[in-house]
Amino acid sequence: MLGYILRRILAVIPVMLLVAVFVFLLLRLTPGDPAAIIAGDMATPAQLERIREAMGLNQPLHIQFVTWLGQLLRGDLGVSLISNTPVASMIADRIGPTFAIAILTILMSVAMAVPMGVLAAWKHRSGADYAVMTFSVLGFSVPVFVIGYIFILIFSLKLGWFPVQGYTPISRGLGAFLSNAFLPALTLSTIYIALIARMTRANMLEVLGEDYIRTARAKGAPERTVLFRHALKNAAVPILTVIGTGFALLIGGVVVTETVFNIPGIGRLTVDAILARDYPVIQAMILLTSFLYVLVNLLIDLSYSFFDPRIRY
Amino acid sequence: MSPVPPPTSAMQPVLRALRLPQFGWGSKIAALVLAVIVVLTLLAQWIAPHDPLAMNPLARLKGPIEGHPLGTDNFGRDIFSRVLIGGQLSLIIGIATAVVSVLIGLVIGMVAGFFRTADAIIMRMMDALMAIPSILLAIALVALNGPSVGSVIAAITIPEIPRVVRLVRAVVLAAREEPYVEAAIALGTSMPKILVRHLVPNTLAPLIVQGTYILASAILTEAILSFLGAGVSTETPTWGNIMAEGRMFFRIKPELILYPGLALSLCILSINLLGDAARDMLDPRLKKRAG
Amino acid sequence: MLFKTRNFDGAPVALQARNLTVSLPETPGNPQVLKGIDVTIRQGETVCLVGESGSGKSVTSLAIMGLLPQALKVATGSITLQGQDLLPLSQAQMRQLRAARVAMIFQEPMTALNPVLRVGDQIMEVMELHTDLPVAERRARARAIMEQVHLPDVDRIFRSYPHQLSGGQRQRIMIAMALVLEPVLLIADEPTTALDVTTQKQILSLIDELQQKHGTAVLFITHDMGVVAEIADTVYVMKHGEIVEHGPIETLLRQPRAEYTRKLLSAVPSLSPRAARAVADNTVLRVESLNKIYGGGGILKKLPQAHAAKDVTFTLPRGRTLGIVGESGSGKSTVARCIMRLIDPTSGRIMLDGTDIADLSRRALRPHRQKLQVVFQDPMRSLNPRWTIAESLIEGPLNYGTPRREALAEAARLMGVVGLPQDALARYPHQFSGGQRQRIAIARAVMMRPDVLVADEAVSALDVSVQAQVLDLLDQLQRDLGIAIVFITHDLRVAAQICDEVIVMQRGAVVEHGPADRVLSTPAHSYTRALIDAAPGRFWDFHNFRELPKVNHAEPA
Amino acid sequence: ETTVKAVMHSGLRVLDPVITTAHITRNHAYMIYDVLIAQDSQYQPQPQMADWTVSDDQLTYTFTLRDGLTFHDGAPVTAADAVASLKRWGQKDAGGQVIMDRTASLEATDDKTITWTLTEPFVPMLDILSKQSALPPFIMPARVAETSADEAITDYTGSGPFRFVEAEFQPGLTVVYEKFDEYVPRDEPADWMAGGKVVNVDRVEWVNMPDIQTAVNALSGGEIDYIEQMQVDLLALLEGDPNIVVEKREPTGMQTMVRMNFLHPPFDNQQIRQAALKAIQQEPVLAAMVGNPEYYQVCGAIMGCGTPLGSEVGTETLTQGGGVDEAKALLQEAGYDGTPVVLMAPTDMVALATQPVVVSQALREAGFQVDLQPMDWQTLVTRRASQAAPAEGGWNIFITNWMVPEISNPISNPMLNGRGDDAWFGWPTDERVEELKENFIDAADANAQKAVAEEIQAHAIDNGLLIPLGQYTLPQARRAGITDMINSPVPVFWNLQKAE
Ligand SMILES: Nc1ncnc2c1ncn2[C@@H]1O[C@H](COP(=O)(O)OP(=O)(O)OP(=O)(O)O)[C@@H](O)[C@H]1O
Ligand SMILES: Nc1ncnc2c1ncn2[C@@H]1O[C@H](COP(=O)(O)OP(=O)(O)OP(=O)(O)O)[C@@H](O)[C@H]1O
Ligand SMILES: [Mg+2]
Ligand SMILES: [Mg+2]
Repeated sequence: MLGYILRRILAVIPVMLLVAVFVFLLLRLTPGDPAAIIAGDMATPAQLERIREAMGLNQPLHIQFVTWLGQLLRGDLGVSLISNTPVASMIADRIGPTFAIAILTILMSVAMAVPMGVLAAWKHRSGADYAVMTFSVLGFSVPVFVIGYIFILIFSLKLGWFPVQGYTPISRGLGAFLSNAFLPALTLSTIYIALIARMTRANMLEVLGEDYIRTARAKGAPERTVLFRHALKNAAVPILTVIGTGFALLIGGVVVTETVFNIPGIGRLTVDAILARDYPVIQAMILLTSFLYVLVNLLIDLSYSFFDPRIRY
Repeated sequence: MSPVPPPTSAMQPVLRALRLPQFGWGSKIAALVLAVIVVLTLLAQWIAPHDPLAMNPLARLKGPIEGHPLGTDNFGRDIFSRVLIGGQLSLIIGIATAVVSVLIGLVIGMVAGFFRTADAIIMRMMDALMAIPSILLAIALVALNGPSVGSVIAAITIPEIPRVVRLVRAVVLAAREEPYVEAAIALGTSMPKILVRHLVPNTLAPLIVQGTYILASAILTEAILSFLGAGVSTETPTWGNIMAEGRMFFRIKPELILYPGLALSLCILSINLLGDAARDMLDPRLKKRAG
Repeated sequence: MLFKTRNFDGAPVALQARNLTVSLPETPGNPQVLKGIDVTIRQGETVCLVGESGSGKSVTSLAIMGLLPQALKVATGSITLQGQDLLPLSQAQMRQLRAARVAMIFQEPMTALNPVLRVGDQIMEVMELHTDLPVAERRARARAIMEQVHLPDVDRIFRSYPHQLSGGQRQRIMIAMALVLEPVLLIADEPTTALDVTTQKQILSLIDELQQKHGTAVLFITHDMGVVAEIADTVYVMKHGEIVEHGPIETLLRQPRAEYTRKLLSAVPSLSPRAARAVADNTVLRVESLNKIYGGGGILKKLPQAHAAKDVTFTLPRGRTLGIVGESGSGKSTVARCIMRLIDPTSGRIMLDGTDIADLSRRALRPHRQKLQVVFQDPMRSLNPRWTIAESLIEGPLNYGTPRREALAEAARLMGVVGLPQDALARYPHQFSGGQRQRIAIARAVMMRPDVLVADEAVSALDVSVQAQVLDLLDQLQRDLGIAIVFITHDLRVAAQICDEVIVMQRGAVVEHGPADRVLSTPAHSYTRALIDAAPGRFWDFHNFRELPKVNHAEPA
Repeated sequence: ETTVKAVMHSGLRVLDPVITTAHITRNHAYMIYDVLIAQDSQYQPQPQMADWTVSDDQLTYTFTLRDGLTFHDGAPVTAADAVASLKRWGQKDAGGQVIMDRTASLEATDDKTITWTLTEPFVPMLDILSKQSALPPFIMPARVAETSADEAITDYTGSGPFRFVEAEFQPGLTVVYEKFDEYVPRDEPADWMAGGKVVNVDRVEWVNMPDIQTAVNALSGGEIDYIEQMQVDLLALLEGDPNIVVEKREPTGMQTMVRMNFLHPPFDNQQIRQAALKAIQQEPVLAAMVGNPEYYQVCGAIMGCGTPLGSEVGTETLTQGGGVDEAKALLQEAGYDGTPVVLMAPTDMVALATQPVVVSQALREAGFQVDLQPMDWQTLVTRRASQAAPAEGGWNIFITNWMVPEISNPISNPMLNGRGDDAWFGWPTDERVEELKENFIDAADANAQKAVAEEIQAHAIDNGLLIPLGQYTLPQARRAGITDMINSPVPVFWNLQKAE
């Protein structure tokens, strides 16, 4: 097991390196120039050129890449070209909200989606099944920002249950945190619920057709036991997998919900950085999110053996 | 001799999957809705009462009035016409993304699945590509090429490719162990021929399902790109950029989001439902299963 | 004592099904799967239900358990358990009954246990569901029953997951689970089909032992007449959802009344080997010290190795059949796949018509492929489901340059040879039965005019009657075309029927090699003897409805 | 403790007011820095940190720092600090460069005195030193002002009425200011940037909300106190809410305008530039952009309407329409061959997203082939610096906005630079406009200046140096509990009161 973890972690290195090369090239080949935004509207081309020089943007690409990689390996994410702030501190300031909301989203989604998927599979081709499926397809069909607006309209403006925007860290109390975080998490959940419910249903359907389910029924087990003790645990691995791969989806959604709900998270930071060509920030952010993705999926892979004893490393 | 068993195999799945009578009523409605949307958008040029670009900023954000059944947008353009025509580009983006990513993914996936040497390298690259959050990648790619239709399609396609590759590779890896493939090897069939004639058809069924999801999510992603300011120009309306542009007026003129949103959701809902139906259909285990 | 001759006329009835009809209400035409069957099982009796695949054996058992698939419904009739009518019971009431009074074990021990729960917990769960026993008591009982089914090292196995146990052990767990509450009736649906003969023998005697001990009534479903001969008190023969005949075992085997029963019995291959045919002089295939080691390698971690074939050597002359027998995992398929070069042997030589093909590259191999063809076990999966039969048949010849027209003509001719109608060519695999598909697969191999045909468990998935047809076909082809056959099977009856020579494999090594009649009648190796001993019903000549005239191999001492 | 939460028009990212002309950075600088002299609501220079005297020959300016000026780190503000700051500023600001060109010496003669000697008299000297845009000369500690003018500063010590709370700064998102207790305001009442900067709140937080709707929702919900720029269309949402006040802040507002590229066809041809100008009408552009006519003004003056120098000469078609036929004729005459016009359209800036769409439609109607290329603002600012042909990564047209004070004077108006490659993007070579600007500088008095300005207007319109698209103000919205806000072009947070 330890050996396996080690090997998996080692395998992360080439993937991350590829991501790094990829991101670097992608950005440096992009038109757009951080010098221009720094210089502002009144700058002349000559001034621009001087700023580019000062920022090292005129050096050959491979030199820039090696320099950046070297810094990275020393744990230095660089300094924002635009605001001159260390990237690490920018991320540190803003990762909390994103993280908290992402976790809340996953918790809420799993809590809702798994029972839904189980129900749909159990009552295959029944009204409940169609209802769950329609809901989960709907979750995939409406843009996140529309869902967000609708929730704000209903829950904040009409009913006044939640503030329309903003973020309160969990350190100021769970209630305060939830009052801000609930709606964004709910918004993000819709697509995640759709994904997990669908996956749960598909796998439960499959598992429910297995011989050991027939065995469980032959033992006289009530349906609840059959579904949750016998079937769900067997269906867990692909469900976990989809939670892992859905993580990418979550990041995409976060970018949008952070805009709609004005949450000071890293999603918006990244989009802003891309639009401003703030290379160090973009590079760090994409590397970080990619690394998180890889890490989450690694953890999920490792958790498989908890659910399925056949999987040993 | 037992009676001829029901046709549970995945043979000719494509043709059979597309034969509607085998779908449930949900899928029939979905197919109908989709057909209506497609026909309407195809005929948009003739149905639309106005040029979708003809503007009159002095009569902007009007409710349903004479000649503008759904009212006008913030440039005073006819919302109805824009939604109709917007469907064209949305569908084109969806279809192009689905087709291109499936084709490219198919080729790469086949190579990865069949040639052990290439597999490791290709899959590491795919892993890397997958690890980059697709929406960020798409925004960056659009920023790279400017938000033309082509670059939006490319930006949505590239993150989808690794998913298709994984799928195809998995199917190929499974299928190449099938006895009929081994039989073909024994019959002296060459590798490329086995690939094309025995393995590719196996991937079709899952790819059709995957394709519908890509189609649907591409239309959505385009909308989100527009929302984040990296979409197609408002001069070429899409459901996505109509909504993105209208979002500022969500509370004073919700129609701007409502109608394109409705069209988009109905369309994606139908495509997804058809995709799910296809999945259920094409999965022999689900058909055999009972109880 | 050949058969059980106990009389149960006086025993109380455990289960009775009367005029039981099960239909498919949602299918057009409302077809009936069971057509008014009557079955009576008495306390302590073993009733065997036999019949070809699809005749309704499993549906009968599921109807009794109240576990019919949704598509199926009991239309008429009654099922009573110790006088209690089961059909009107609610689901909850049925649940109370299951495992407590009617228990069931299934064919596939590999899949019938929940892979993610410890087997001890799975046994305890039965008690948890049906009794109020405290945990400690439940655990004690579970251990006790595990000992009764002769599981070794109960402590360890109690905590094991199913995948950590062998097939036989898993089936014992299933039996333990079924019997822990001492049910009135035990239904066993082909509980030993997936097991090796030696394991099968142990399980059969275990069921017998427990039945004696607890007085359980047993409904035993099988299509293996040998097993029936070993264990049955009473036999019911089913065909197309009807009981065509039933009676005490001995009566049924000696004087079958129904035509169908006679047919079923005559199709059971005899265990007495046929005489070897004249030795032809020219060798087509010669295998020398073939070794295959799976696994190993791995960049960061040594992968476990499996030495699946150890120094296998044999020769095969033209027109003869070589049998490879052995238990599951003994390396039979490995040898076959090496010969076919579907996998690369680790070392050794494979001389095909004088050429060593063991190390040839893919390209260099191609001209030789033609001479070497294969038929696999699973007839469904060995034909591309998307191709018409014609396409599948002519694929090979087209590869070697035969014009399409000629290939089609040859395919049409072969359809006649394998006994299928001409129009079969235009159809797809799923439109045929298993036996027909296997004949198509054979025809496809024969299209190539091979010198050697490798048949890996080619008849194992088929019903006895169909099996007989396919074996006949192979025999006929061999006579007509002089093909040499490597025939892989775990069924000694089948091997006895068609092999000239037999090699017996155990854990990758050849333990015995010789003419079939010698190996099967006077086995030299203890492993071979054990195999033969374990073959169920080996005392009976089903074909002629009588005991075998003499047991023509030496009894082990 | 009172905190004002304000949603500003954009996120603060760059903290150095010399390196960028971004308004948000300037606004930030007014919070934490002070200026020597400042403009009042009559556009007149007034003492702020310093009083001044001018020698009779108009060559020597002497500034004397008032008492009690301290930097946030406790050090007193000295004349040396001011000199260093002015020198750094002088390298960057267009007006500053003009002054520096005429500077004989600039030095601290003692701790409190700055002596600035010119080589020739320069009338706009004090106007430029007191101006609000684009780069006002903020006073920083000398050690900070020593930083090269091309490099961003990293020490944010000022002497203004607020302190920058660096620990709570989140670039692009939130900026926090605390009242600087040691700040000594002037005694005069506050008047725009002049007068006493009395701070009545403890803390000011600027938050950036990328979605204006969110901001409106938050204002309604009382989660924020102030929105600097309201989307006019959304005012409807605040109507009838007694807790909210909507008002125009600056009387002059912003100008939006078209810039063409003089280097490449078709706009290297004056007639075609004229055709474009004639093709466009301001009202639809403004209507699409702002909506409610109360908040926009059709205005042909390149130096802004309502400013001393504003003149609308030559812009009837822009303001009243009817130029399309003329435009068609001009195109015909010029032999326009259908070369597509590359119009860069930023999609991610609300204030710049609509104009290109309307303009391109108008140009098409006059017979232009328009290639409207959507892009994000960053791509635009990069691409507009490219002198390449439009087909090779260059451009023909883009549109941008200015604050009227920034362009209200021919010297500071970047559109009026005709020095070819050294001119602003578009690179017109226009000797005539340079000549006119000289005349302007040399003009004896305000009337003479006005006359020259009118000539400049006529010439600039004729040559197509820019196409003004009109003026607009985006109103601000605040909770009614916020009172006594100074109604200046730069939103400032001194003087205001917050009722609890
Ligand atoms: N879920 C179902 N839906 C429809 N038909 C079914 C279903 N299950 C079984 N049948 C039909 O019922 C008949 C009897 O099937 P059953 O499984 O009882 O056969 P069997 O005798 O057990 O065969 P085998 O030896 O292959 O196990 C078959 O014709 C089969 O097609
Ligand atoms: N691809 C493989 N990789 C590793 N080990 C394998 C592989 N295939 C087979 N083995 C191992 O090789 C041994 C022989 O397997 P083989 O399939 O030849 O047995 P068999 O005699 O055909 O068994 P059966 O009767 O079950 O078909 C077994 O222990 C098996 O686990
Ligand atoms: Mg059965
Ligand atoms: Mg095998």
